[in-house]
Amino acid sequence: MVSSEMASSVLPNSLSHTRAGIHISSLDERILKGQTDSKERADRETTQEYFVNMGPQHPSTHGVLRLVLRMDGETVRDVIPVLGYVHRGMEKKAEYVGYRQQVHFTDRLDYLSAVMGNWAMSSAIEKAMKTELNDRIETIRTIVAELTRIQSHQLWWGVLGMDLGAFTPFLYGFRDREKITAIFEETMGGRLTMNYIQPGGLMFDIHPDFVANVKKFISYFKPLIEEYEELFGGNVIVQERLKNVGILDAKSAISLGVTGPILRASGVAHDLRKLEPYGVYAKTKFNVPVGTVGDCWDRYQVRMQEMRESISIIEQLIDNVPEGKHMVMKFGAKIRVPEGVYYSQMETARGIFGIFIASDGSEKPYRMHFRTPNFNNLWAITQMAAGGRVGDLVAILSSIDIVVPDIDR
Amino acid sequence: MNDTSAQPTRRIPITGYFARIFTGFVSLLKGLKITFHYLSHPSTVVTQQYPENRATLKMAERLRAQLTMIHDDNGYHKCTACHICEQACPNASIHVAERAKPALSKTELDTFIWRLDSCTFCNLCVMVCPFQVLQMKSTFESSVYDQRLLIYNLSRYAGPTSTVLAKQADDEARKNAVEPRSVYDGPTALNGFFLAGIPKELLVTLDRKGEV
Amino acid sequence: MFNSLPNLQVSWEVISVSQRVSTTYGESPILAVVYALAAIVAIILFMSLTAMTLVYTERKVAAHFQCRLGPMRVGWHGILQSIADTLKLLLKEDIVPDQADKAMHLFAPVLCVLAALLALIAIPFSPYLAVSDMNIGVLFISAVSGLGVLGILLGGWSSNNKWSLLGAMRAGAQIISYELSATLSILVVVMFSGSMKFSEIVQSQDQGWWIWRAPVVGLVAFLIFLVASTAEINRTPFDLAEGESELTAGFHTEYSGMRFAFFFLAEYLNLFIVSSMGATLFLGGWMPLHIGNLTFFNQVMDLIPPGLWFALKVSGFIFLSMWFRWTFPRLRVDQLMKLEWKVLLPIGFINLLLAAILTLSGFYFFPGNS
Amino acid sequence: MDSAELQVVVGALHSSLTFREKSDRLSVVVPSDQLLSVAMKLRDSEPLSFDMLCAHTAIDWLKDEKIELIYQLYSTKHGHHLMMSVYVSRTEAVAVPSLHTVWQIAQWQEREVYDLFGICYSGHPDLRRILLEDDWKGFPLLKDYKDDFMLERPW
Repeated sequence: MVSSEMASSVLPNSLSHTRAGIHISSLDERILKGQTDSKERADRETTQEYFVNMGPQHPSTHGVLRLVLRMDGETVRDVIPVLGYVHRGMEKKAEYVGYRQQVHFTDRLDYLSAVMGNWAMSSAIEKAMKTELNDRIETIRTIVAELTRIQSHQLWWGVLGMDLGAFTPFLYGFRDREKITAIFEETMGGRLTMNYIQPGGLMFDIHPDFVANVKKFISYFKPLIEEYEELFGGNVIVQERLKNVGILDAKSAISLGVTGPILRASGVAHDLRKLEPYGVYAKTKFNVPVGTVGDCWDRYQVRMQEMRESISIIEQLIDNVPEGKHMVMKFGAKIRVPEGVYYSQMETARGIFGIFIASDGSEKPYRMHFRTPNFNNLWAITQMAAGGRVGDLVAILSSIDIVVPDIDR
Repeated sequence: MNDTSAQPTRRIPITGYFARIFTGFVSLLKGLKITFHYLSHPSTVVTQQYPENRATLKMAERLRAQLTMIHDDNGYHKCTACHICEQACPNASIHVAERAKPALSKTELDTFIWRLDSCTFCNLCVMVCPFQVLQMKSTFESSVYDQRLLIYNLSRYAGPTSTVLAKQADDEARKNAVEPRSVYDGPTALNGFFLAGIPKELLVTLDRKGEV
Repeated sequence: MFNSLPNLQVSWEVISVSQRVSTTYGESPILAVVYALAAIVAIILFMSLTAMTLVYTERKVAAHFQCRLGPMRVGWHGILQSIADTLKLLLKEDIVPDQADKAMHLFAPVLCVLAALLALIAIPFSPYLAVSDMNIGVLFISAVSGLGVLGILLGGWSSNNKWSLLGAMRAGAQIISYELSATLSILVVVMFSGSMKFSEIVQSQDQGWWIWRAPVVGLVAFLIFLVASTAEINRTPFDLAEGESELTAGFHTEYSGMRFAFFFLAEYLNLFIVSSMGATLFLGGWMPLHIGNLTFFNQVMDLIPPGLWFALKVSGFIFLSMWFRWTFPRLRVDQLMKLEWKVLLPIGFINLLLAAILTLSGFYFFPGNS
Repeated sequence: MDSAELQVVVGALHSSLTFREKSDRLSVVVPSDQLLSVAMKLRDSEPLSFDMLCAHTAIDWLKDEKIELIYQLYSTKHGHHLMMSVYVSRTEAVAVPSLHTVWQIAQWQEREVYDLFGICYSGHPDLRRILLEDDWKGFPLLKDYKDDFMLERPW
């Protein structure tokens, strides 16, 4: 490995202008060591590669993510993600507050699957304390989690459209997501960050209109998925843009620790809802959609199919929500997790959200680590985007469906 | 490491040059049909004209947009300044300033300071309150031009302190002094400069935030 | 009852402003100057009004495609929104990047507008309303609208921004490529009508528009022209030069204030010019809808004034363009080139060949009359 | 494979491995000099095949003067989990072998641990700060970390 200082002295000035150190690609390295063949060197001499900053202010980096691109004309040779623009020190903060206060931090990691984050944190605490929950709590949690998954995928669908240059899907996606946010607002009192699922149960019981509204939403949204497919998925331009773009094979996907729809699109049927069922997933019937090639089109298909599966899960559960209390733990009571280390995982809309707790038996965790799905998923882009065009890079980034605060924590 | 040759790629079936052009064309027409449907049906418009529709705008009952303290019709609240909400708050957005109540040798609530600027509306303060004095309301129009205006006093002035009361001539005069002068109408902004009763640690944060 | 209508066969005598100037010059030079000045003022007024209307229309149409309302605040249903926006853009600070090539950076948007303005000269709005009716009108518009790409290239290059440069290079490659297809499809009409003069092209469609009168080849040429012209004016699905999700704003990333407004103006003027080209060549321009020798039908159609016909056709064309923009995603840069060189150009060539055969053999609707 | 069976198989990998109690899953403690070889075996041996590194983090045990590195392993083939920990001294600078050759994602997860705990990984190709600024002083997740921006909670 060549150090960046050495590289900047050898390579043209344009290489050294990015503040963060530059990850030298294998070609550069071999050129520096004189190991290239004549063809490669000729390529290098005739075209000048350049670096360009995509972000932190860029419309399609979905927030303040910065990608340093090494480009050759329109072709992207290398992608170097630079993180930390929304690093808020969540893990440090978590050491200073009690367990109940941790839950609302998870809202602010992956804010598009906020409820699932709440659930992951609550269930991590519940598992550590060995709290038993009743069926009502579990059923409601499952329903709202699936609703969250749908709204997250709706947003992703819209944003994918916008990233590919079609603005209309973006607004259709938001329009339909609004229906779910309205349901959430009614029951949970929040639209984006709800802090709804609490250790030991739920913040509130469901609103009396909840069941009716969810049913109304399902009958509204079911035909719209087909419309989504017709407007966008069936469009020849979209197919051309997504097929065979950003291929990630199963082996490197696993090695890169990629989870969620991206891993499934690469052909690994890995879904915690099926493999290690939590909530009432064990009682429901659903399929895990799996891709074959692992390109953007597979990721598109997997997510669209997941929306349909989520609807089917909700349909199975919504008619018979069991009776019971919505909270089995006393709210005012301090939570003390027994001494030890605990790791618990949950399948959010973007992949596995893991929570690691190291407890010393006090009211506050000794160490709390959030294993966020987007952190691992993002790095897959370094493998997927190399060799594509800028347009491909945008499509790939969109098909990964990143949420930047979840990466930076 | 990045060997793409072994990966399966999606083969686009070559069903003929013109057939592909034709199917592509049809798929485009389908999309055009959908967008035209929405253009030709103005009833599908979902935009709400916000400031104009204020009169008819219904917010969800449970929407958490503003923390308030429940006061009864006479303007009294039940807060005992027990600090439980303050400790439950994850972001130190609540500060309960208390004062001595020598007549009962206890303390009582002086000012209930709530900082909207750092509040995350997690509802924990409401849930932990043993006397159910706090409440989240759906009044969401709290935007202001200055961040310092987002510091609120939730509690209504509850009359003079007991030391002042002790100086009153008789019970009748005391009763009159205690009676609230107006009905409670929600949190009042502290306007930034009223910072008495806020401990030094919080003032440090305020100063830093106040640079805006 | 209708039989008693007087014979409304209009002679369609074409007089352009430049003709008027030259004919009146001998008699009264003052009148000629007045005519010329009026034309200049009218064109400038027309230019700004068209662009503003188009921006407003685009926003409204886009909004309703997307289940929104669009501008609603300035004036009734936001009708004055464009004026407010123009004022805002004019009053905004004109920022020139420190490292930019200043002269070029300032000149580029002017060049874009200039190209669009020049093209407006040749457009026949109605038999009596065209600035100039030159005998190479079609060629003139093709040539002049090609100048616009120079402005885009200059703007992108002089901004000294990599995204701008990428956008400009894309625009250059794209416009030059698609110019070919557009010209090939225009040639079909030129061949059928036997002239490059707009008035003659329009008058040749007296018996019917070329889009249906030339069997199949007319329609194919129209479709190719539709695609190629959309690409030429950088609109979705071919807005790679701008490509806001890829290149932030492409060639005009570094422009603000009035110079940005100039690019904006040029974009919408180009939309208008391309639409009027399409309407004139394929849909008969100001010529009412005539079908061969159906005299009665033709007479009824003649009741609608030719200027209105032209406006209707152009609006239809513009609406189509907006409809595309708010439905389709953007192509990738290599797919864009593939579409041109592998699909449109071969089809265009074959189409031109067929059209030549049809013209020579006279195998099209109502051949005797044009 | 349940936890007890897994313990037998993992324990057979190397004699120096110990198992930790007070954990919700099987948790093996590996000496830092054996880390790379044990990790390779964990990934490659057929009954284990831990092919995914779910999470990598660290705990600063201030009282014991140790930092514990934690690797959460998962096998997509068999569906079992393993927690692997390595203790390194808090005071002396000891380099831990980088595991990016075993699991690619380790490269970035190690960067994060380096950023927040200051652990140096030997053989890491690109050990830079990842979340914090390049010129940040100190390693914030250490228990004795202090800086001017930190506020004490009022209670």
